[in-house]
Amino acid sequence: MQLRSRSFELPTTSEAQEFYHSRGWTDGLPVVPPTSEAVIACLEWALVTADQLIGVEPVRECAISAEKLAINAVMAGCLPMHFPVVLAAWTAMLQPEFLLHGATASTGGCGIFIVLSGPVRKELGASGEINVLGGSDRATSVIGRAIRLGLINILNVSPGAIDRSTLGHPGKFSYCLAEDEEGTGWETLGEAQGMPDQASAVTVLAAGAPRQIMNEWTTVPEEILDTYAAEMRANMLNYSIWAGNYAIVIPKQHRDHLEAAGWSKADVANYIHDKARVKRAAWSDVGKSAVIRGKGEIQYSALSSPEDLLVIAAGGPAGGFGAIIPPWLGTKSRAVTVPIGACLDCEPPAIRP
Amino acid sequence: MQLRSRSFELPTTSEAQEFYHSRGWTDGLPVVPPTSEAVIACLEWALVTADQLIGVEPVRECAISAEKLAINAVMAGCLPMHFPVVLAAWTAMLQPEFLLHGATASTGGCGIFIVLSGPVRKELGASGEINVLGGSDRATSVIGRAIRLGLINILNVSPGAIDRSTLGHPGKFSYCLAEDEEGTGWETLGEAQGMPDQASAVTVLAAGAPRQIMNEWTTVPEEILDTYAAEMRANMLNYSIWAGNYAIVIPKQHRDHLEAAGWSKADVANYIHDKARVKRAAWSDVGKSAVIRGKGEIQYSALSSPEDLLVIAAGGPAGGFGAIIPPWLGTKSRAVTVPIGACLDCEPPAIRP
Amino acid sequence: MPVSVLDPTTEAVNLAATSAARLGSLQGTTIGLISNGKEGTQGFFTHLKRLLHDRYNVAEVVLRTKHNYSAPAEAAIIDEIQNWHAVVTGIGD
Amino acid sequence: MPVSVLDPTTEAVNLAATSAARLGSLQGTTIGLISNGKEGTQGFFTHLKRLLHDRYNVAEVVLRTKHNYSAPAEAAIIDEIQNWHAVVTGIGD
Repeated sequence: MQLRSRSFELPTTSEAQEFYHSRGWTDGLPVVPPTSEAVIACLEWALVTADQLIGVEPVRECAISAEKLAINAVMAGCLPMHFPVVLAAWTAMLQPEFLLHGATASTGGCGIFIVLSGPVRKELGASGEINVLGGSDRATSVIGRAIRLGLINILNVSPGAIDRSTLGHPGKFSYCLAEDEEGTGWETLGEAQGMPDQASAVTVLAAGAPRQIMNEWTTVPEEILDTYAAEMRANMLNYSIWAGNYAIVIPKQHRDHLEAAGWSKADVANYIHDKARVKRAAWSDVGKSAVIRGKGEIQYSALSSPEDLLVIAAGGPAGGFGAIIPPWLGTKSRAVTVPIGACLDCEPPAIRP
Repeated sequence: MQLRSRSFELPTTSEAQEFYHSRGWTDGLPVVPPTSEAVIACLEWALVTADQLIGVEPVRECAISAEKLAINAVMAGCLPMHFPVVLAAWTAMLQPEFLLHGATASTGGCGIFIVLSGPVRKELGASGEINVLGGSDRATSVIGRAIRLGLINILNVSPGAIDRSTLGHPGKFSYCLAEDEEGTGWETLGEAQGMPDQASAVTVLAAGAPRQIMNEWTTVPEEILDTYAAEMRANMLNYSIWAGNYAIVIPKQHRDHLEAAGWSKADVANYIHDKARVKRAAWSDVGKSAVIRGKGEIQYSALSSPEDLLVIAAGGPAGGFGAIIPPWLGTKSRAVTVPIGACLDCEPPAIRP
Repeated sequence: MPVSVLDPTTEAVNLAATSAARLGSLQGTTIGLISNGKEGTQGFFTHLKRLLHDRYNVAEVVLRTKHNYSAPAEAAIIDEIQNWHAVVTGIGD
Repeated sequence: MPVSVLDPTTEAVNLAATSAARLGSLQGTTIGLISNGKEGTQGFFTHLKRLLHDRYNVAEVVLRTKHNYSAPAEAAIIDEIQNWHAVVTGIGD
């Protein structure tokens, strides 16, 4: 396979390491030097050619090739088996409704939250359990980081360049999780988002940092979910009132109570949709009286519809915790789900003799 | 300098990379292979011997040497100049009031939030501005990660081993920032925590993920701070009601209004101390009626005293955002600040001819 | 051992574009203003519109507002640009 | 090129400690229960205390509660252990 990228000769791997840092081509952490061999291995595993166009970032009219994504994936620590997920995540991010330029340039400072659904999780050894939002396994760690390095290098989303985040949050280093599908009777997030049953899929959401909640004092579904809804209301009042795709991560201790009571993901979403509402007048409690402007009775909902809530089953077995993952900017950037490796009109390559 | 750690011979650096991953000695991301040469360079830069005892983790009675910290720092991507900060951060984390075992084992799933104050920030090229919580520069990125790798390898704080986080958060990858001291007239966090004026210092806090707030509609200090206080109340009600060391990160847009009005860090802390209070009765709004138990009139404060608030000046120049960084567990784990390189009874090494 | 490594950045140059010819004068021209839609642009563009009329004798000032301040302008606005002699855009907060 | 790299983990073994001799019987003994202080331990240890008295004829059951469930037991509790024939501790939630 022929690659088109410029190459550089460095005397040692540690000098290669410093070369990338000195050019501003990293997130500050060590990278794996991207050799042709490693990059080609990624491309071959994913059955794509180097020049395959994965998409175009529309604002800056930047065409994004499989080759550049593979170089950044190798740098992030990806093995070839991780690369199809990186490709799928970028395919999703390049859908217009994701609004990639806005999400990555904004002072709002979001990260790209990535959820893996279906068999690919097991194939990659991704864990949906303990420490699922803080680095639970190699696969989710490197996939999340591959997205960040690709943004930095391909789209110049470095702090002070395109990235103008006032604060940002640590999910920018890596913000990828797998659902704990073995620990739940619920449908997968991919299925809930319209993918075929049992297909592997990846969902991307431009998102803030997780806001953790705790309720260890009830087994009643409504009461458990009231804590999640309260946290969404807090985000609406203190951060941004606009409706959008929220994600909620429900670990096993809470989930067991919900499932035992017969609640589905859709039931959860319906309940939250009803409860995550605030009136504009409540801005007076949070320092924002200046913008009520006589319209205090207007009610706002965190979700335009129940389907806008991404309900995620993940987390360790013990602890009455959960998390809200807020959207970057209301409905202007949408969660996007795409299947992984579901190539319906292509054939596998001929096996070489 | 003589090192005591076991060494391993690997055929190539990429096989060394896989060796560390296969043993579970990483956070999933690539590491720099820790050679004796690189480790000794860190130790020499920090003027410590390999066997210097940095502290003992009391619950598991684990003695922690400079050598093991240096090995993990190299793996995280640290250069020798970063290592004194890593040593200082560990010194702080090993003070009994930090409660390291609890903080790293808990299902609560906190990260180690690290703040650099004083001249060391500039010496290391650390930035306190754009994307300050999401990876703004190499120094803060690798220092934050060195802490996590040290926990994983020295104290076995891996997910499913000692780390039992239900969810964790991405700050576990790296959660270190420098203050924007050049962009403020305020005292540094180190000074506020009792360090000598203009000394370099590091502060550690066992903390949850940042909770971002926004208020772009006022220039009145009280109104700006009301939004921060509201977010602290939300954390108290939805997550944990116990008082502890909260940190708040105030970027320049908000800070300029506060400073122009003559507010100091102490004024900010006093105001927040008054406002970040909730009554137990408010649990009825967030799914926790079951634990009010007739004591609804009891009032709780987020801060035992104004001094418990860590006020941090950092963030990009534009955007009416700010962040609350909540404590892991009330007053059971305290923020600790130590000076860096303030060696009062030692002399610099003789210059070799 | 020497290692050969690859450039992770975008090397392709964007399609060539040339700047339009500069206007000799604003007198009698039609000028478009494209707001990104943020609230702070209202006062700014209102003032700019007045200046263009009063000080530079611009014939017409057309104000258009993007629907989404983080996305490119809608096609209808882009199409309209050909009717203008010059356009002012940028970010506003 | 071969590379020689170092072990990042704790290699030192902790101080040797041996288990105490097992009790032949609980009859007439004093047993300490150390709660980590979490609410859920109250009912559990109350029930355990009753079992130890009723079923095993334990002479005395001493219940102590740690001040901080994430820290080692206070020195005063550790000192008291030598007065007991056996101690039950662990995590409770």
